[in-house]
Amino acid sequence: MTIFGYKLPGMSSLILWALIWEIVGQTGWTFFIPPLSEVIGTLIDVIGTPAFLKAIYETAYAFLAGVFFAVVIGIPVGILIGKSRLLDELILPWVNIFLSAPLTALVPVLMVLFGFGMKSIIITTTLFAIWIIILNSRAGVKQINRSLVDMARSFGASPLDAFFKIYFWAALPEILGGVRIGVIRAVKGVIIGQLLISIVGFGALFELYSNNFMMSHFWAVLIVLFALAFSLSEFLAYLERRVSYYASSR
Amino acid sequence: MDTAVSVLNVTKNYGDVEALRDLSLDFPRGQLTSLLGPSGCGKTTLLKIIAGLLEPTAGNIEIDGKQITGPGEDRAFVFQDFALLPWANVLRNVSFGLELRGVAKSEREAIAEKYINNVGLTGFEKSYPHELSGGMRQRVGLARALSVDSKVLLLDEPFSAVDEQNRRKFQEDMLELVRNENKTFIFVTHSIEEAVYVSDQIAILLPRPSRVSEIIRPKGFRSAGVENIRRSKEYLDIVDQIWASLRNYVE
Amino acid sequence: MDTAVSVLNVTKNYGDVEALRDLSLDFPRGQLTSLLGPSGCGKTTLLKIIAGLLEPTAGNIEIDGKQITGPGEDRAFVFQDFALLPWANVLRNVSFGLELRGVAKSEREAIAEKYINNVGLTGFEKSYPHELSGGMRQRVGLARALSVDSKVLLLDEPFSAVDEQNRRKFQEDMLELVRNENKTFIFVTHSIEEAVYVSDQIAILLPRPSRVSEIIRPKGFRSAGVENIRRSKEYLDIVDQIWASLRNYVE
Amino acid sequence: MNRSLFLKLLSAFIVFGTWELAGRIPVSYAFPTFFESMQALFAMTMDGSIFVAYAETLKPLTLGVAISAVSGIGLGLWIGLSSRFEWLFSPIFIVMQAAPLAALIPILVMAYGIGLTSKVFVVCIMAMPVIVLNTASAVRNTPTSIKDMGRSFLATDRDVILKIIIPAASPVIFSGLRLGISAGFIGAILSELKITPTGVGDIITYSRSIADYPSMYAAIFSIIVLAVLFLNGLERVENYLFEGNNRGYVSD
Amino acid sequence: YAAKLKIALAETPSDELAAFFVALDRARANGLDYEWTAFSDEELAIQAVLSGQMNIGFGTPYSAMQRSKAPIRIIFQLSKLKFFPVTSKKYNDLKDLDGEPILLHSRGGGTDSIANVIEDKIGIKFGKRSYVPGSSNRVVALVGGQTDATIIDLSNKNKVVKKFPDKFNVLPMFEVDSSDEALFANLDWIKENEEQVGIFVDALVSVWRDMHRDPTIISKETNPDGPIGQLPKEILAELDGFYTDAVAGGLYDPNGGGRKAAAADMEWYSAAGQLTGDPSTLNIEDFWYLAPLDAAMKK
Ligand SMILES: Nc1ncnc2c1ncn2[C@@H]1O[C@H](COP(=O)(O)OP(=O)(O)OP(=O)(O)O)[C@@H](O)[C@H]1O
Ligand SMILES: Nc1ncnc2c1ncn2[C@@H]1O[C@H](COP(=O)(O)OP(=O)(O)OP(=O)(O)O)[C@@H](O)[C@H]1O
Ligand SMILES: [Mg+2]
Ligand SMILES: [Mg+2]
Repeated sequence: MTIFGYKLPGMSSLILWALIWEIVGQTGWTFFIPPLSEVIGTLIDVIGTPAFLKAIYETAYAFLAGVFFAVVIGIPVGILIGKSRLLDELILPWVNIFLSAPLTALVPVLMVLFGFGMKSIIITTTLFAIWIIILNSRAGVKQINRSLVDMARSFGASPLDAFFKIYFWAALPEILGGVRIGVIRAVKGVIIGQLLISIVGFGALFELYSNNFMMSHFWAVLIVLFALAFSLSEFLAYLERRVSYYASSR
Repeated sequence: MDTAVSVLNVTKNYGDVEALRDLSLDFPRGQLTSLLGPSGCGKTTLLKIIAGLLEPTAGNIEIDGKQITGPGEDRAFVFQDFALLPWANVLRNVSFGLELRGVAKSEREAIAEKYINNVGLTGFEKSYPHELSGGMRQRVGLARALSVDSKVLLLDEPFSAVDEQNRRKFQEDMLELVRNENKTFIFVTHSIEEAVYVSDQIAILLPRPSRVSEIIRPKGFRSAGVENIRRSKEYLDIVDQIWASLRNYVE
Repeated sequence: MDTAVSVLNVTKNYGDVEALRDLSLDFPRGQLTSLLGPSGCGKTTLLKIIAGLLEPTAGNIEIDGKQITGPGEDRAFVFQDFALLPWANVLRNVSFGLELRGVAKSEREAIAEKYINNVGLTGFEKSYPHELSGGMRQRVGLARALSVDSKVLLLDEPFSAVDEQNRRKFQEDMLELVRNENKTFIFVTHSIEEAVYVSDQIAILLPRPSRVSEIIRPKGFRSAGVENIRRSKEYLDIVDQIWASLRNYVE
Repeated sequence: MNRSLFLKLLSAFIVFGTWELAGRIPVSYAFPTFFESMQALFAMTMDGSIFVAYAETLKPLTLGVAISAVSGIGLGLWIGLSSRFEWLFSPIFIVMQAAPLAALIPILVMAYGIGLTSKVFVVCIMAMPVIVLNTASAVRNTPTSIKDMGRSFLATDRDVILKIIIPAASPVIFSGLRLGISAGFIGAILSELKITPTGVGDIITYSRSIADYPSMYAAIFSIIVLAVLFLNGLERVENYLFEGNNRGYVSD
Repeated sequence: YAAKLKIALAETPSDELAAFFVALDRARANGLDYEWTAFSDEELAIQAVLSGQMNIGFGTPYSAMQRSKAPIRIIFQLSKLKFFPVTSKKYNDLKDLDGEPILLHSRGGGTDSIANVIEDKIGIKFGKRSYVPGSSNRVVALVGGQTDATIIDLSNKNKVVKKFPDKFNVLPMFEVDSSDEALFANLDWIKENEEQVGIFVDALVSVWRDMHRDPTIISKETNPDGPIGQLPKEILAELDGFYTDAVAGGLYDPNGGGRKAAAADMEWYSAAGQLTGDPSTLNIEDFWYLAPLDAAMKK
């Protein structure tokens, strides 16, 4: 957005929201929402503690691994089911099922299959992020301009060439949109995994703080989490803008 | 006569729509054959079948006597709707055919550069398709097909959006390729004049379901030169003759 | 003379690319004006500016003496790239202009039906754009523009993909609209012959940055009838004259 | 029998077969076989308890999903169209999307109590962000050439949105909608697990606490079936509304 | 040879688990090698032990023992079902709750059975029961005015009393001996690892006994680098207070529960609907494995 001809950076509206938060907190409307300044103070206090650093490490590790798998599996699967009727008919119903399965319900099965460690948490994270990536890639591929596919084939593109040079790029705006949303969901996924499976990392902190009504600690962790989500989402939004030049002229 | 491409009893249905019915046609090597026919009669369909992009419902295609099973290096296609990669600039688009054939980057860009120059787009190498005019886009597609140097060229209304000046240049270039490099052209156009001027053989197609109704082999006009041909009586006669027969079939 | 549309000192830059520079041109009411110029010279740009789709960098457009501020009911556009709605069938696409003007469904479909028939697409009302051939798509775009019955029609290479037979029919239809309904046509084509045959006035544009280099008012050919005109000496002379001047400017 | 149905049945057979086998090994005492679960489901159907439960669960679910779908698409359009609005509101949805809902439930309970309102809120928080964000990015990618066409035929802003942008964006909007709605299902269950166990959530918690795993799996199974049926219905709607957008598969 | 003992907690380490971790530290000193994983609830911990991924779990898996026929046995009672009816100022006594709505954890859960027993003993009938899982969530509902009566655990009761000293009443409750949290394990595994189980139960009994003598030993013995020592200082500051209250309130049985607890459990969980069959006919040996506890008590 531009104000008086000056272009405001993307997330600068957060300052506005932070201000509202501070005001609400100061009014003491509810003890659940302490003023932002207090939260920041707490954050500065706790951020260097070993417990906090360990939680960040555990969370970041599970998150990054989960997103990695969601992306490298989700995009190819989405593209493949978008272009092939057979695969779509085979896989889409299951995508729908996993999509709508309450993950809490899958947790016991996951635990049985993968144990309680990092592995299950990573898988939960992946399960949160992957479906939107698959569905968006599929949607992107389904509206591909057929002439491009024909063109690539007529110039002798191998299936791999077609995949990387045509389908991927043609669907890229949708894929990036999907990855962006998937990544944000993964943030939630990693926390839910840490709450549902074994209580470690940020999940453990949330549980601890909210059980003990330590609201400013609670919000401090949330802020760190949101910062993570925002910076990733902004980075991906930047990539999206990089492809917007052709997104609307496909 | 040496046949480069033969279409043997090809039928093509799209669901209920019968586009081609039992169509057979030979394309002699080193010659230019034009396909003339009403809009929607199945010219693009036929070209795509020859290119190996569509499966015919019945019949088959032979190239050098061998039945085709799909697209091949021996054929290059110029698409009616250009089919440019919107995310790639002109240079990448033109060199894309070579890229798919595994030509090294520096080499394929040098070749692409040459063809970009040929179609008059020097200076636009870094532009993206959405920054080009219709005719410029069409020329990008043309340059891409020419750059892969295939033996058979399938051109689907390749000059429809370019100006007269460019069109004449491309016609000459095309004729030169036929003459000097023994390439086989299969050329779709709606301009009877153009067909008469450039073709060794003109196949007139019936409206859907399409078959070949007539094959005409105009000759001797090229030597006269573009400038004068329009005033030549034989030329005008043959144009009128084709026009008459096209109109007949349509009505 | 009564001027329907005037272009006053219009300049248009796309970033660094200067497409139009200080271009002025009048379009007389109830006449057909053709724009002829090399590919990429800015014809589409000019049409879009007249249509109110693009803002000129400088200068302005007047219609009936009033400066325009955006698109209006008085103008209808045929797009070079057809611009069909891929999710809508032919009937919906053709009636889309009327739909946007709030015409009731049964009425607009009746009108659309008529124009679909006019452009020879009867039987394809329920087909989607991706099931049509290139020329058929173009005709859908044509029917859509005709159906809204605007006073000024902006046609960007409207016949480039249709066959000779249809092209001649559309030319006659267009001339009839000029004659009987006093419509004003602004017509982009690359065919000098076509321009000479249908136009009251031909504006020849220079290559980018574009200005009008010459205005030619061919006359008297229409009465002779399409069949004979191609053999008329005056016709051929004027075509040659335009060709010569186009070629001059390009080189 | 048509091919598509056959494939569906085949893949269902494989998956349920694997389930049955896994239950028989058994992989865990807490993992019932497919048939046991189906028996439990049958029993619940016969005594009607499942219908009573769904009558309860569907209230927040349908309400929340309806609110999210309508206002989610509306907000998404707005965000996609106006950079000012995007600047102001897209952070909210990113926050909502990333917020660990389970941890926030106390706040909801505090603000909206333990009744229907907070459950509807949970469903909305789950369902809305993905609908909003997907719609917004789809709107930004609408082809310029047909937007121009619309404008030249005098489309009002409303026309452009309803007749050009929405249909053009519909594949991506619908994929967001699908995801949002299924997230809504999860939200409904989550709210019944975390706020107050009623309806299907109650069957799940209760049978879990008495270690009646077949009933627990039966309840979960039923909600998944419902969600899948609903999503298939949604796909039908999409294909019906925007038939021409379905250009089939490249593989055909 | 002794593999690492894998313990499944049913909640995150917090003040209530401090004593347990002190016992773990003592056991380690005696050569027990262990690791722990925190699960979000008891059911998950039970499932983890059932499927053999964890050795020892937290919770009261009576219905799982009866239904799944898995050879699971309880070896130690960690804490008793100490729950507190907390209400707004509207009510002063359990009798006042006759016909009144009440907020509980979940259908068939611990607080639900407490409500059943209250009804039995006091001779009242609660009105509509609604459910909100999690004591802290019920506190929120109470504070937020969503309910006037609920039943919560000791730690949350203390927080309510401290934060809102005169807004709520804690109603007097009768004694309950049955278990809230117990340690359980697979019988086959116990038999294979008698020695480890022995060390562990010994340590627990010793801490539980010491704690009864002096509740502050918990905070003194807490390892500052362990999971409890890492908790925020606000929580650590409460440890002494919490354990003093807990010991005074009889939350912990210095004898590890044993037969008395087992008998109470049979009674209680039958009443709560988690066990089927007449409580007097149920065989304690099918639910408890008492050998390690008996051995420890002799020391
Ligand atoms: N969006 C754009 N961004 C940058 N440059 C553009 C854009 N649109 C057009 N141009 C440039 O403006 C010039 C004129 O384009 P325009 O489409 O008006 O040409 P035209 O006369 O219609 O050509 P043609 O006959 O090939 O359709 C071209 O050189 C083109 O590269
Ligand atoms: N994918 C498709 N699905 C259904 N029908 C199709 C499809 N593609 C083409 N057709 C039909 O097949 C017929 C032939 O189409 P084709 O594109 O080959 O015509 P064409 O001769 O190239 O026409 P033009 O000169 O207008 O480009 C048309 O009637 C068209 O409606
Ligand atoms: Mg065609
Ligand atoms: Mg143009």
